[in-house]
Amino acid sequence: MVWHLDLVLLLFLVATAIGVYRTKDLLGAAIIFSAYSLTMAIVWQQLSAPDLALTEAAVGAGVTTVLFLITISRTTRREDD
Amino acid sequence: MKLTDQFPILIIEVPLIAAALMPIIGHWRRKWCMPFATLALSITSMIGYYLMLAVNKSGPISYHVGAWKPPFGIEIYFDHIAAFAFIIALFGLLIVIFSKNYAEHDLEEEKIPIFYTLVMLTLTGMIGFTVTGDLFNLFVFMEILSLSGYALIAISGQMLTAMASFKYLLVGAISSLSVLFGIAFLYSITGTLNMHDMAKMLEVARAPHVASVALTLFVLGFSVKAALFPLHIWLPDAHALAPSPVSAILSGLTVKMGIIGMIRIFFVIYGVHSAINVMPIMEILAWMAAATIVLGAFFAFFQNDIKMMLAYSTISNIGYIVLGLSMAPFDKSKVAYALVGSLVHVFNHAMIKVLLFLCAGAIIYRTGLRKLSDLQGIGKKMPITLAAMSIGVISIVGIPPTCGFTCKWFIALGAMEGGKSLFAALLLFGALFIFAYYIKILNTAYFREPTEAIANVKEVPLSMLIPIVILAAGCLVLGAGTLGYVPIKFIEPAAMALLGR
Amino acid sequence: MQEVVDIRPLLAPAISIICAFLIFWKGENTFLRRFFSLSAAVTKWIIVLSMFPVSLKGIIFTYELLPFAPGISLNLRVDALGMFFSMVSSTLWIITTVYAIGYMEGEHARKRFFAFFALCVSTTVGIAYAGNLFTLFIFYEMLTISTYPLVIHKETPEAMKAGRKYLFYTLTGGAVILFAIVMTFYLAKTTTLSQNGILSIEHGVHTLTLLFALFIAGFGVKAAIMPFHGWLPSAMVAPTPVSALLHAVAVVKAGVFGIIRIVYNVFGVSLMKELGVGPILGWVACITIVCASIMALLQDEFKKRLAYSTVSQLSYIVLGAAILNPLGALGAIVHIVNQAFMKITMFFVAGSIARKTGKKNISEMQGIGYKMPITMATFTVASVGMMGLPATAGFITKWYLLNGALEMKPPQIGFVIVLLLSSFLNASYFLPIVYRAYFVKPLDGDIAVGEAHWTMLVPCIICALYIVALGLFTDLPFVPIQLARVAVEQFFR
Amino acid sequence: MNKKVQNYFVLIVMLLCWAVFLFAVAEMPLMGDPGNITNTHVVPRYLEKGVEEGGAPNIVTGIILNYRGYDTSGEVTVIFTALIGVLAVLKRENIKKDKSLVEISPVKTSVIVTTVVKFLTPLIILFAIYMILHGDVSPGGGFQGGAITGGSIIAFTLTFGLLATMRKFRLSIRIPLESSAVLAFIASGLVAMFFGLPFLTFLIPGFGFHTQELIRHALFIIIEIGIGVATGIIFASIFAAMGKVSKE
Amino acid sequence: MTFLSKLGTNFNYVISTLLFVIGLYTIITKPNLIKKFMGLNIMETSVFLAIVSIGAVRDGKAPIVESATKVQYVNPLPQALILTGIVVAVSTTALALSLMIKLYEQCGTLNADKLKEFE
Repeated sequence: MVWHLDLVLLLFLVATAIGVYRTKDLLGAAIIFSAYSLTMAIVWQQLSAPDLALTEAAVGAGVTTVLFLITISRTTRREDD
Repeated sequence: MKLTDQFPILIIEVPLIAAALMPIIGHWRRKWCMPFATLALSITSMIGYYLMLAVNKSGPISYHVGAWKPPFGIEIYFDHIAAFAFIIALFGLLIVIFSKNYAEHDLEEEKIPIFYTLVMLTLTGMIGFTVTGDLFNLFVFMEILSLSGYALIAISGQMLTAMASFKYLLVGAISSLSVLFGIAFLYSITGTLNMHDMAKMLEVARAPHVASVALTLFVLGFSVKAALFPLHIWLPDAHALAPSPVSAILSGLTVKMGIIGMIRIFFVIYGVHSAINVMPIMEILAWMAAATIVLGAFFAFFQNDIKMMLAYSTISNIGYIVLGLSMAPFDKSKVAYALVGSLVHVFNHAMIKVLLFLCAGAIIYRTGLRKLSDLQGIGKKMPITLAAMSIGVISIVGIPPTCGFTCKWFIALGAMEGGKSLFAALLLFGALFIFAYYIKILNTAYFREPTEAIANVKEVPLSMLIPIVILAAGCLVLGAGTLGYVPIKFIEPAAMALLGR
Repeated sequence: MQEVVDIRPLLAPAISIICAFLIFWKGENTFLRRFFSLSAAVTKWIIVLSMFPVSLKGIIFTYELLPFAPGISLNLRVDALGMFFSMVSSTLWIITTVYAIGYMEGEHARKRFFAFFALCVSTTVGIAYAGNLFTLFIFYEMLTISTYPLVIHKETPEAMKAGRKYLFYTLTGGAVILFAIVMTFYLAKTTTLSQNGILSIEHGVHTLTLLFALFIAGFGVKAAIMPFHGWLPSAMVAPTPVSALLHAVAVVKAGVFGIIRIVYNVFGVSLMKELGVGPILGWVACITIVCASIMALLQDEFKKRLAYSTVSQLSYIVLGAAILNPLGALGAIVHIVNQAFMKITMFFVAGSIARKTGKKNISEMQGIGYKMPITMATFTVASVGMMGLPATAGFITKWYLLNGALEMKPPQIGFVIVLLLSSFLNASYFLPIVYRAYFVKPLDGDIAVGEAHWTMLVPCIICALYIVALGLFTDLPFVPIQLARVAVEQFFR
Repeated sequence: MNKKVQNYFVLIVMLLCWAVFLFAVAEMPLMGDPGNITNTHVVPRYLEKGVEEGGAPNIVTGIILNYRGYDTSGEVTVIFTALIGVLAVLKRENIKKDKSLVEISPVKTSVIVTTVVKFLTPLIILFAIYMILHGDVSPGGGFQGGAITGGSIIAFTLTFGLLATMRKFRLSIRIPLESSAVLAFIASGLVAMFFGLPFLTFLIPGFGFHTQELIRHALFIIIEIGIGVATGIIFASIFAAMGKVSKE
Repeated sequence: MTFLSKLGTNFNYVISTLLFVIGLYTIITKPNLIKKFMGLNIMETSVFLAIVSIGAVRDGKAPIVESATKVQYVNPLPQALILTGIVVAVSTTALALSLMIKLYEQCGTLNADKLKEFE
């Protein structure tokens, strides 16, 4: 049943979100964040919104993550400075 | 349909076209940017003027983009409140004229077209925000004006500007999100996005909790944009560190968008007929506004930096406006003094604050100094600018016969009417406090001997003087006389319409 | 009663404003400056004078000026009282200008000084001619603003401090007044002054009492009713013509004038009687009279002493207004002009002495009478007037006030006692100066006569003569007291 | 320690907010219920008439371009604003003065990567073009395609560096392309205005039925291409501006 | 229908509000600006999730009409809105990140507490 899969995915979303919060290494956080976005894309696919799934995959997981990465490489990896 | 029927959309599109073409023009001919922007904005303000007259003559204009009847398409609803678009265009024009010398003087060569593009974009966003009749469209335009605003603050690239801009961005983004979430909640119970349709559906919707939470989210979001007291932290830095023309835009016009958003939410969507009683949140707003007035004035008192002072006075004036809004009477028996007053003050404060920031900009442009203590005797060096500034000061304090007085009179009257004499007193004494710190400006400007730091300062060039003088004249002329009636006469039907009478 | 629309009420203030701008424009040139000031002063005086006989017939001039917002507009209206006040101020303006021209020789920023001087007087006339509370308020605030540069004219830290104090007091008062006006407008739906009050008892006794208190507090600041008198003595740092203007003509008189307006034109006699706030106001005035006189005794600086005497004298007027019967009112109104002339003489004298000998304290003034006999003579006349001895202006006031107090039912013996006591106190703080001036040899022993410059001497003489004239000829057709009688008739119809 | 306490306090406040939200949530119409007002009030028209009115089997595309086309024009304005903002904060990259991170990074890009990217980029761009042109019948559209294009360009830059990539688009071409989306929208809106119709009307009367369809489709394509190209270039430019490192 | 069972049905909203709150918590408590922005992105996506869930219909097909046969589609309008929303989100992020780069060039740190010292 689709709705149960959804349930798992949603809980995974929460897990990744908390992971983003707890990770000290910004690079890791960025990666986790892209995982979060991808999960979100799947959730939207499950909610039968393919356009959004595509967009989120391309933008959320793709471009946003790349932007985060490049910012981190331009500035710093460690969270405390 | 005739061309004049297309005006409601053209007033948004003309500056947008200008913004889109600006980088291209700027890439070929740097010199043409400013004339081009001026041209576009003058066309826009003519359109706005026409629309304003039309609205005044024959009521609100509804324009259906793509010929889709609302709620299926997007409606542009040009009512009396939307007439503020004309003000935005007009003042934008003045500010662009002013910033010619600034841009050549302070910005590096390649940022000039970017500067004008951003100015056009933010004006577009504001105009769209003001005139749109669709809630989600409102959100989109809010994003346009906010993003360009953030960028404009940091454009000079000086130390700390990036920080101020970032602070603003973070808070602003959260506020936009809360607005979006509010839209989501409302959509879920009304199934539409058109404001008027939404108001209709909201009356039949059976979900008080959802509606109240949505209302709270809206109020939070827009209070951040309007810098109401607990949420004003971002404002002083942003408005003080931005380049002066930008501060004029932000402080005179952008902040008003929060107010206009609140007006739309309170009176158009929730409205007088709605099942949700907005009165309690009005009470809270009234107290927040009171705190804003007092604290804004209080902090401004201890500033030495002119622009900081002006920024804080913006906060306290926003307090006036919101106070007036929050005391709008919902029962038919009463006259809507307070509402009229605050609506007029939206316009008046825009004029005064743009004037003041442009004057500050002129001073900084000539002297490079912004500390009050360094500017002793500047009045003897830059007589016209300082005369204009004094007019602005007198009007923002609300001493008759300048335009600042009328709104205070009305808001105080409204407070009396609402049986909140305390607020009336607070308002009047707040004005007093404001004067207490503005008198410092006048003192240093006129009653001190010029220091050698500004020994050879000249009056600013003509392109800066013209806007200043025009605005100063406006402050005087619109304060009294038959012209003084004009804003009130214009706004009264708007207030009546908002209260559903 | 009969009302005529006439442009002259507008012209009178306009003249001085124009003059002010002319001075701003071409003020560096000494001759032009003097020419502008004097010609404007005279023109204005003539205009006012031309209205005098008409308004003596009880006719009221009105002139509708700019409307502001719905319900509030700027309109001018000259009844006998306003006429009276404008007469005083415009007459004294000429004298003060002449004096100032002499006094300000070699001062800095004379352009600014004379410009704001003119502005200040025009606003005073505006207050006199205000047709509604709103107009009154506007001119009242403009007066505050335009006086500020005069007060801080010296630009010394002390002057700045005094200026800040002045602004703080007066602007706070202004805010209170504005609040009260808003309240009035909300209650009565109008602010137009009418001959017997615009408020009525059904607005509720408590509200009205509060309103009255607010108004008195507001105007009391400029009228220097205790405890709102603090700004007055410290504003003494201003140049003498300014303090003369402040104390005798413009500012403080604006305050008491406002109070009279409130009592008679906003509340009206009948309502005041119903509220029963008259005696309370009267007692406040009495306290001020006595306390200020005692304070004056303790001062050694000449101008300070004069300042406190002003505070006490002003309260005579308030007291007269509070007595609420024709005689009291007459006394109050007449005292506006009397006190103006007496006090201005004293300040002129103080200024001349300071300019001539540089002495500011009374203790240094031994034998000043030998040096400047005429000046001190005029001072003597003025102080006699202050004591209220017969054949001087002061006597008239006292006479009417006493009768008024006795005619009250029940007769307020307290007021009578206070009045008598105060004239005793006046004597006790003015006579020592006179004594010291004539009967004590100067320390340095030189008794060479050296009067001040004629521009400063002549005004003193004129004023002194006028004081006597006011005291003697009370029944001639064209003396101010007749106008005062008309005003009183208008109030007590 | 103090900070910890603060954080706990914030946490509690947040949980309270969540509780408040939950109250609203419990009152919201049941999720997935076809009878919800959201599914009965406005939307049915989109679903029933969407194909012939909106002119796209993919209703979402129909809404984006046609019913609520104005939102989309605002959206492209937003991303244009973002680009200009980025350029205002960090200047545009300068081929002579700046390098990209790859060029200064100590690690040498391996041959495998370069080959794969060389091989893949055209395919990705092809896919993007397909998506752009096919947006009205299948998922995807101008924006997604543009994002993918941008991604591919970014990948190319990451591999071969700023110099190699940006020489491929000269500034005088890039700048017009960046604002092409906004301009495309305005242009197609002005077409309607020219015929005296409201802004962004696509079905222009006065022609035969098929001509109308054709014009509408043409306008759609123009807009889609505009959005796609602009989005791609804008992402590339933002990336270039952020990823540049000045030589000194 | 009881509180909890309604929450069970509206589980997506529950999660999305939770994510909203988590994002806000990240923004408030984390000193690092990049982290703050990840939090902001989480907030944004959570709002989008809520809006899409509003449009969801049980076993509804994606709103792409192949045939004239009557089938139950999901609500396309929220999807159209969210498409705009995502663009807005990425634009905000890009601007914010470029500001951070500028900030780091000027101040050498991205820690809000340390940045306070520069004011």
